[in-house]
Amino acid sequence: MSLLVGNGLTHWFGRELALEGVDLVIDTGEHMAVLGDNGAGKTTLLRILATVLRPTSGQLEIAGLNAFRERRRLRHHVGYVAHATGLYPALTAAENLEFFCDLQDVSRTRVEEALDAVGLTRVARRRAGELSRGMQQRLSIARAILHEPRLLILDEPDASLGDDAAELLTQVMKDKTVVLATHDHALANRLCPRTLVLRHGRSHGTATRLRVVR
Amino acid sequence: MSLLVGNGLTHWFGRELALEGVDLVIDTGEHMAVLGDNGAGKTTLLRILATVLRPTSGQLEIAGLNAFRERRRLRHHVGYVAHATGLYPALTAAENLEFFCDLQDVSRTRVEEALDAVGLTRVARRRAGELSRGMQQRLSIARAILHEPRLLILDEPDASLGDDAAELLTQVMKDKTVVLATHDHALANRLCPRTLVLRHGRSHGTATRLRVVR
Amino acid sequence: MNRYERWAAAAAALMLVAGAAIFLYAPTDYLQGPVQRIFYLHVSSAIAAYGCFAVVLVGGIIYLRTENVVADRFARAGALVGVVFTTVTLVMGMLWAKPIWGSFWTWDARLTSTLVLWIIYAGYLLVRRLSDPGRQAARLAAVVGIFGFIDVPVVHFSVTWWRTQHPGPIIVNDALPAQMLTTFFLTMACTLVLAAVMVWVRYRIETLTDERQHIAEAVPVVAAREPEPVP
Amino acid sequence: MNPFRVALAVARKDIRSEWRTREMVPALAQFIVLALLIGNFGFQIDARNAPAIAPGILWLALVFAGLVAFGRTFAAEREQASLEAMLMTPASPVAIFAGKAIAASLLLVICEAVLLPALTLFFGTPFTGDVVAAVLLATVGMAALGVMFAAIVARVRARELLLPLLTLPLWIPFIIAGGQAVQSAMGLPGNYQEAIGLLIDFDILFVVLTSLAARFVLEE
Amino acid sequence: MNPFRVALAVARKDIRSEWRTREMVPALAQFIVLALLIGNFGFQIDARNAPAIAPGILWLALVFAGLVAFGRTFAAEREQASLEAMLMTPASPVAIFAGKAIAASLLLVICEAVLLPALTLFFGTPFTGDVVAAVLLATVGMAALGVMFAAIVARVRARELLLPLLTLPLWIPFIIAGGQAVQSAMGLPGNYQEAIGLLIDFDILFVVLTSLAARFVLEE
Ligand code: HEM
Ligand SMILES: Nc1ncnc2c1ncn2[C@@H]1O[C@H](COP(=O)(O)OP(=O)(O)OP(=O)(O)O)[C@@H](O)[C@H]1O
Ligand SMILES: Nc1ncnc2c1ncn2[C@@H]1O[C@H](COP(=O)(O)OP(=O)(O)OP(=O)(O)O)[C@@H](O)[C@H]1O
Ligand SMILES: [Mg+2]
Ligand SMILES: [Mg+2]
Repeated sequence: MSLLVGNGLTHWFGRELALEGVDLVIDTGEHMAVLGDNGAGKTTLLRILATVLRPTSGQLEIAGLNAFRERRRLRHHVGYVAHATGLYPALTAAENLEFFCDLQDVSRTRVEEALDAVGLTRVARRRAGELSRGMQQRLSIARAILHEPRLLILDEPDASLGDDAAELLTQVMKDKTVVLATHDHALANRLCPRTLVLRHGRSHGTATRLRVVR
Repeated sequence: MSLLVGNGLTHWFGRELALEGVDLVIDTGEHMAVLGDNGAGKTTLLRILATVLRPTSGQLEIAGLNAFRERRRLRHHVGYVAHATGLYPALTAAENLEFFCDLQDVSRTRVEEALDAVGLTRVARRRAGELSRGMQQRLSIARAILHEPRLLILDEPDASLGDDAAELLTQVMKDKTVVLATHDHALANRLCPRTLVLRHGRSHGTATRLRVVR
Repeated sequence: MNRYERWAAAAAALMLVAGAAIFLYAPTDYLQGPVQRIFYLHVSSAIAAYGCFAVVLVGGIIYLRTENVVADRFARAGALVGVVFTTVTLVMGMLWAKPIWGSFWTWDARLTSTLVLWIIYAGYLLVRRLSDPGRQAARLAAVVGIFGFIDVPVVHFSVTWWRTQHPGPIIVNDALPAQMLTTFFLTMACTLVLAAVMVWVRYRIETLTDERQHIAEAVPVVAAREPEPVP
Repeated sequence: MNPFRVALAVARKDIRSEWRTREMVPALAQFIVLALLIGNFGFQIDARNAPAIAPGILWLALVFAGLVAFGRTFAAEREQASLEAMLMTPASPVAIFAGKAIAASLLLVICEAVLLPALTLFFGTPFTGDVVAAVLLATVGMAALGVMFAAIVARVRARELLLPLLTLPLWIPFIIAGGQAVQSAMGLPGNYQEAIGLLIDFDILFVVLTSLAARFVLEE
Repeated sequence: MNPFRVALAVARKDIRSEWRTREMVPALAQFIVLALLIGNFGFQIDARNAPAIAPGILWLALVFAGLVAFGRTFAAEREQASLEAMLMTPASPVAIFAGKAIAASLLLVICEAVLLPALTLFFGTPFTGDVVAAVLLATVGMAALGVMFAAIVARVRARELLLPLLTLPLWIPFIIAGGQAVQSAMGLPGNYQEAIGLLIDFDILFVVLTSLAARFVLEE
């Protein structure tokens, strides 16, 4: 069964065409990597899939819901790791997660589990603003999985992550449907059976096969 | 001849010991990679070497000058790529570089060369704020090499860079003394004959050999 | 008792002596009555505050030239103690103003400039609190402290430069009876000792805080020279 | 999904951040004192005209302190890109909004707790329950509006500039009605009851309107 | 290393950024008009007392506009982390400083170009060369101080709040002397020459002092 169906996703930034008619279908439990050069449109696509950005045109359905009209209902099911971490620097790592537990309406016991999953248990009581770049990235991943979303959108989650990036991500992605953008081909191959290659905003590679599948 | 000699570099962030007595000697023309887990102290060390941050204690000599007292004179010789790109979003890529040409007192003809070196010629007239994360990283690298510094400090320069990261960096690092922090061991091995491993702020690996050398 | 506590006790005892002189020795003013006794502490603490801010100024200049943390710690201590004494002057003045002028406050040059003085150095303390401890905080604060000192002469000369409701200089004009003058100089000496002791104790506290935060005196660029606690 | 829990969590987070960094409260308090000072320089005040001028200064100080406090509340979220993260959760925008408004108005109330006694001290104007009631009533509506516009301008560049521009026109009713109420509470002629009634009406109007608008402001 | 070239480059960059985004100018101008409006509401103004109150409003508006304009100038650099990049170059801090001061005071001058005619329009006060000269002279010193403290608070948390706190006390001389000059230029009794002389003295004093301090403020 397909969890996510995107259709002709196109986005213009002013006169700049960032994404041009991308179609994609992602099945439940599938892991898909998005590859492409700098400026190919990966972030733009992922922001659309995470319902943070509305495309200029195109349709998107997630879990059978219209992703633009029923955004609020979808948000229980979507986790998103963006380029910017979006943490509160004055709060400790644990307090950051506790706050998002409240907003997500999940039990605070999830905090410890999430911290453990990303290997930050040791610095749980340190302020987020004082963590190193890689630690902040981990915390941002922890926040995205707090509510155990069915769909996980990861935009370069490996950025600044240490040697254990692959194991950490494998663990995090287990049992979830994942769209992952990265520049690390080895990592993409290891984590994702399927790959979408973007070039100048158009989909290539598996994506061409996708058109037929749809 | 050694270009950079650091001695007992130690930095405390409040009560957090980020760097503890790191000694290092880097010869002219040498390329050294700094590796380590998240929070190992790589960024802290590199900021000190770039004379952006003054350590709590320790000495640092670059090109025979005291790096703390004669910072201004040194800055002709040091280029630094930080975690944050520090670009002006409202200016175009070319304008950003032109501005730094003026501050560095180098000819504006360097702009085109630098843009070309990082593969941004095509987007030279686009605003920096509208570039993708990888493009901004490239622009930040271009700025660091504008004045052809003898010493180049690169903090995860490969972050978000596309497939051509290795070639690009090889090109950029040619004929320069380089300290490069990264999480990509393969890249480090390919670019740098020597490696310094940090663990909890202390140097391991080659660094231990360094103590003897000094 | 360690030596800090001994000094503090001695300073407190001196203040009691001054208090005794103020209430027992000094004559009652025949126009204003007993409320005039506020005068002694009011003026002494203003002068003590000037002294503290001079420490901030000198400490700041030395710090900018040598990066010597000792100077910076004295500056910090001076700012805090100076704000305390400025507060005393303000409060005493307001308590005095109510019966004499009929209101706690008027906006004349002396009062306003004193309030501004308080604000400037409170701002100095805020800069310290709101920046990460270390060299940068010390440098920024030193600049604030140096610029802030401009207000000290303004406060002092405000009564001669502008027409104020606040009385003008009476001590230098020899307008006081001898007993009052003696009491005043005694109070001033005791207050200055108290201020010096407070700066010194505070300096110790700042040193301990710095040690906890690993702001070492390890690498002074030039050999340390300590500023006087009170010039 | 309990909106009260969300609002509380948001307010608690803001207050905790403030408590940790102690950025706003001490500075805001002193900022108020400073506003008093400039007010004084601009307009020669004496015991005679104090009740006429003091309310003006009160409102000027409150308006500028409020602009800073409300501006900061969303600007901080925006700088950290945490606004996007917060909106990615299923929490209701109205609840998020209410939480931020509660935290910001708490700050403003603290300002008032400094400002009102300071006015009494410096200008000799009375400090009565009537004055306090008028100021607090005005705070409610001003907070609702201020936080809404702060949310709008946080998405825009140059928020420091746009915020006063958008907020002040809609604060004017509160400034006028509040000013009247305070003036009459301070002994000038004027109908206190009527002004307070107006304030309450405006409060209800703008709290309802901003709650309705919250959903549209805090999206995408 | 030519410091003039650096100062010019910095000023040009700031002005160009402003021109591109048009963040500050229109908003600042309208902000000024709004300040006039509030001033109007706070204090019943008529033809009789206009020359006494108009200068107060002029300075209040200028002070707040200045705080915003100067605050923004380094805050933007800080947010973008470009301050660090700029300080990594061998360019002299004094030159960087001067460049930022030039760009920021240009903004303030634009404000004044709106504010002065507006005052004439609303309050009927005269709009003469004397008034303009006084205001411009005050701008110089205020810009030097404002940019210096903006650089200081950019390194500190809660900069929006600390900036007025630090800057206003040292702006007071300009407010007083400028206020006197404007009042006497508008026909109230007062010695215009003397006030202008004071302004020039203060300008020289603070421009020299801030140039000396620039090196310490823009480091690390
Ligand atoms: C809040 C109100 C007041 C403030 C802030 C204030 C401030 C000061 C300051 C700072 C000084 C020290 C000046 C110097 O030596 O440089 C001073 C001195 C003095 N004050 Fe006040 N004052 C206040 C109210 C009063 C009142 C109500 C009186 C009595 C009518 C008064 C009488 C004096 C006298 C006699 C001196 C000594 C003048 C001299 O000989 O130097 N003050 N005041
Ligand atoms: N401003 C700060 N305040 C307090 N602690 C800090 C600060 N910056 C860094 N640290 C701490 O210093 C240590 C070293 O951090 P640093 O950024 O140097 O690590 P890093 O090796 O660069 O890590 P990463 O690979 O994640 O970038 C970490 O424990 C971090 O939490
Ligand atoms: N806010 C914006 N305004 C204008 N153009 C934009 C904006 N954001 C992105 N773009 C443009 O859209 C294109 C796609 O950008 P996007 O960020 O999606 O690339 P990306 O594949 O994520 O690149 P990277 O690997 O560098 O992160 C780029 O050409 C970029 O310049
Ligand atoms: Mg991207
Ligand atoms: Mg790092």
